[in-house]
Amino acid sequence: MKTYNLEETYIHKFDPIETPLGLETKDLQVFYGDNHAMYNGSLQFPKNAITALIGASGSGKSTFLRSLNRMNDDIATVKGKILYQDVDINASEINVYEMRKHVGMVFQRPNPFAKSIFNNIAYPLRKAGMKSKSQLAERVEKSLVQAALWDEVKDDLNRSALALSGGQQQRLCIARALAMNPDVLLLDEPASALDPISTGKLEQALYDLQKHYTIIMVTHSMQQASRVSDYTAFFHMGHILEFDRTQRIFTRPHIQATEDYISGNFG
Amino acid sequence: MDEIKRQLTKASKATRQDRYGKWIAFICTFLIGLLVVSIFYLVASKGLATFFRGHISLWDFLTHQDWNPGQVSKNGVPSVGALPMIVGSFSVTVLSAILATPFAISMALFMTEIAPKRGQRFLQPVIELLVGIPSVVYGFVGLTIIVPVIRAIFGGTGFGILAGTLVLFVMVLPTITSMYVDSLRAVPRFYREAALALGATRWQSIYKVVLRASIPGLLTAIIFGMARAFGEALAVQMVIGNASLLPHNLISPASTLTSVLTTGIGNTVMGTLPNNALWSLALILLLMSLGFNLLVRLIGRQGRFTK
Amino acid sequence: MNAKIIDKIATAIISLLVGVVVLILVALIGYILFTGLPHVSWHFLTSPSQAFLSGGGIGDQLFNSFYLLILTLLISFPIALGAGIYLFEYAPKNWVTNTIRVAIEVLSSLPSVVVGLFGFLLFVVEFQLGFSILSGAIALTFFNLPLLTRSIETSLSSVPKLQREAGLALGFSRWQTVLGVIFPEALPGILTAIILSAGRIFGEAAALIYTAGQSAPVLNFANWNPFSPTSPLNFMRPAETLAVHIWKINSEGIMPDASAVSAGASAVLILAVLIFNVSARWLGNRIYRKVTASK
Amino acid sequence: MRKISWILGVLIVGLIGLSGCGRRQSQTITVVGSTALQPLVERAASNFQVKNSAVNITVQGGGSGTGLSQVQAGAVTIGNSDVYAEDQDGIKASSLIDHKVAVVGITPITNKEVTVRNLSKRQLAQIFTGKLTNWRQVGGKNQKITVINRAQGSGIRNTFEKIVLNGRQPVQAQEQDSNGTVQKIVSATPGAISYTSFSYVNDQVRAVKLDNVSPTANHVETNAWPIWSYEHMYTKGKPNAQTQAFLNYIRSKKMQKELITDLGYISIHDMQVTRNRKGQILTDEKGV
Repeated sequence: MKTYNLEETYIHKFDPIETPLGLETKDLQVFYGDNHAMYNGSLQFPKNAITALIGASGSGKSTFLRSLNRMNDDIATVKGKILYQDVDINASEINVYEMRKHVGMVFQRPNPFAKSIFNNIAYPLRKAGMKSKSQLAERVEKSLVQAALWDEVKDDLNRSALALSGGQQQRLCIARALAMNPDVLLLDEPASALDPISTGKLEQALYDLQKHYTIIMVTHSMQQASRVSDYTAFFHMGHILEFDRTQRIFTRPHIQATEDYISGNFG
Repeated sequence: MDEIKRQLTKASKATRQDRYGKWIAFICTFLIGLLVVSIFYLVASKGLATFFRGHISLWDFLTHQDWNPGQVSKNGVPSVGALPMIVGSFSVTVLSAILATPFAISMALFMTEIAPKRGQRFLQPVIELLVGIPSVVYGFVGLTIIVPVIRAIFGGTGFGILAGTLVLFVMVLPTITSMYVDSLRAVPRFYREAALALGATRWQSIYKVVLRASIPGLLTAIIFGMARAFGEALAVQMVIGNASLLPHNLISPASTLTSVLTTGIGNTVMGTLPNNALWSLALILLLMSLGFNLLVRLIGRQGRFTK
Repeated sequence: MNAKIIDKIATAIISLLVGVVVLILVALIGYILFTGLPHVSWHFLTSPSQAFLSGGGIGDQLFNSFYLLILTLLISFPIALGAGIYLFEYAPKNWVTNTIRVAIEVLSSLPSVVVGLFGFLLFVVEFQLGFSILSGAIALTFFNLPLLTRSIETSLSSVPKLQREAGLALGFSRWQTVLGVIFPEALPGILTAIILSAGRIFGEAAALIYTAGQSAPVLNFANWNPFSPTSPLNFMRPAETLAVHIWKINSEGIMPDASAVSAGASAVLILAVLIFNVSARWLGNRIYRKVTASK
Repeated sequence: MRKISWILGVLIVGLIGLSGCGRRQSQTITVVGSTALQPLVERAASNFQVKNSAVNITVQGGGSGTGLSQVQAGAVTIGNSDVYAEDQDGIKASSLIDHKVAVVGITPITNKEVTVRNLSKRQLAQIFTGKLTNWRQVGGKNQKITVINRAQGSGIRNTFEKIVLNGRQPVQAQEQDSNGTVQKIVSATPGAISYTSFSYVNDQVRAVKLDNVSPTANHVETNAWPIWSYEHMYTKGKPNAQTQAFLNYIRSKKMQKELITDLGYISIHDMQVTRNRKGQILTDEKGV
């Protein structure tokens, strides 16, 4: 593998007045025991836009993403600030359970609960205090529509979610996350286990969603990043080397490493 | 900002629930811990009294062969030699575990890998039934079937370690099998799929991937199986002969720590030497079990390194 | 050698070993049922036992077995579940936790007579619970906890980690995630653990001799006041279970038909275990289907 | 889920408390000890309770040692024992009162294939001390003798060793606790010899004559058959009225006749001799 100067970076900065931010990290560092997995994570995620995190396996992008709603709390030490509406949600006094309702997450492999399709969405809502049946039904429908799954499942909502195809399961997981009304949605390679048709549907759903949500997604596929996202960050060996508009990254990157990666000359 | 900050920092139902939940779960574990400590304390305090108040030397206890704590022998102290029982317990436990393990592995593989549907439907209830048969019945069946068969084949009385091993084999099999089945199920599906996708045969996928991934589970299963064998009394007592003699072969009458303990405990008075000597046997049993446990864990750790 | 041939040989060996086990089991269970069932009749199942006359039944013992089983599970399952959850979800990964695990495993090797004596000294004598079903249930709980706790922990951890993350990412507390998401999926494994421990409760004798006792006052099945000494529901009464009865008949029984009663009781015990297992599994599957909505 | 377990918890605790109160109101007699004596006392207790419904009698086994130590500790009302309290280590016999309730006869039994029908007391002792090891030596066929002894400290072994072995050390052999198990093992093992109470002799095993005296109740009553012992029920100090009534009931002529003979015991009223702890026979004194 070619060695790159990890000090040489280009991170685009926004003016928060001009471009409202959905989430911002300042100097985020992640340690697994003695292993320093993420170094200088400072990024701004514009509101109601999709940001893609790209990079090779082990570049730290998933670690970074999972730190954003503190899913790494049990296994890693995360230092630095994560600002959500000017509140540092990485602070120890934060109620992580409440915070995760604002910053939702969807994982690489679809992980629906072993419950019916309806209950996959309604169960967390009930637990969050929503009791009215009509309200529940309304919210289930709305989020399934948003995730572009409604038409496929509306006739058998009482079927087990495990009977759905992989792509449907993944969209169900997105619908489940959306039902909690988050502001920020984190997606960890949501399409990696899916076939092209399902991927297409998923991307369409994401495209519609970005009007209302700040979406941050990790992806392996550069085509996907370029198709779907507005902004792209390039990760390499635990460092964020470049962050800019997707269009710019995929046409005239500032950094040699980014150039090599997107042109496939990497390693 | 203040509103959202308040919302994100105040305790919610979830945090309270988590705190209560953690406490409830902790109290349950603490209860078990308390139980373990108090049972160990009881056994240790009574078991050690043999040496501290009864003035029996620990060395004699571990190496002498005469078990007669109720009577004073020639040299002025009661003979409390537990060696025959230690050897007996050790032999039946290890032998039955060794014998049962390949069968248990086969059963578990059959139920999870080879014929999950049929195996599950048929073998599962059978295993569960076996657990429910009382020890006495096992002992009785052993006495009427296994002992005469051994006597016919090998001569002697038929009572002995071999008969004890065979009975224990059937008794520990369900424990090892069912616990191992659980850990085989815990091996993620895609491990197997990955191996099969690489062109491995079913056996290669089982041997190279599934078995290796489930080694810690297998060891736990064996530990619990041996624990069952250690603690079993009524069945073993009927077929092993229950004679505190050092066994010279597998078919001469022998005894185990548990069988001597169970036979004698009702006939002795608490606080006296004969009674304490029996508790010493229980203490030895616990220490042996602990030793086995640590040994098996050590083997497990080494196995993981060589993988 | 060719990998395919090895595959065939290995499968054959496994099937052979399974065959041997099945043969042993079928022979064993067949033997017990064959020698026992001829003695089983409606009279045998419903009438009280006799100490030294022939014609005694096992009605009270059968009821006691089930009652003790239910009471024991009511006490031990919540504790084992809590401890299993603690070890699975909350316990820090350090030497203390490992020590607890080892201690639990070592505890399970205690001879049941020691557990029985412990229960006797502590509950029957010290806490003055007397020889009672309750004392017996507590002793059996001790006896049961190690295996049940470990099996519950194993079942919980066999649920894919992703499920846990799914719950947490939705803002569930860890407790909620374990109980609401992981527990329902681990249900089949936990059910197996319960059924296995139920089997041991049914079959246990030595731990009960000193706690629940080995004599059964005749029960009056018309009396459902739990405080009356002859009421079946009273759990402060001494109670002899089926396994204890079998043990007693075999060791000191002097009724003329002792061997017939013993054989019959063993057969009934096996059938009772079978009935319990089948119904527990049926119920468990229904619950499982209900919560998972799978058909 | 949690609610259910709370409710259950409260329910259980409540019931324990309530039934605990309920229990203390009636008079309870707890009898623990010898498993050999248990069926007799159990049966007597249930008969007794029919007439005295205010008394609640619990009868349990656990062994003579347990019975004696628990009655001494005051944990139970009566301790059943096959042995004299004086002969049991760790028991202060002076604090206990002995109530002899029955006599039990003990006989050597052999496997049915053994052809020897009669043994002298000396031969029996030599077999159990390991001096004689083949049935040929006592007139039987050429077959090894398999000795099955009884559990150390048990009442039956104490009696047997005192009367037959005269304090000599028995050979190390298989040991079994219960009469039933001994009976099964002897019937299943060729060349086996052991000893049980009379009531466990059935058609699966053969009782052996001793010096040409057959093991019958009549021979025990005159001490012609010397291997027998008393069954004791011990109380700590003087028993209270209810307990005394129960003990009297067991020792009453009617009860002894009805139950003791059924169970294979010998009534204390039928004994023509008495024997003290040291084994001396006192013929002049009747009763206990």
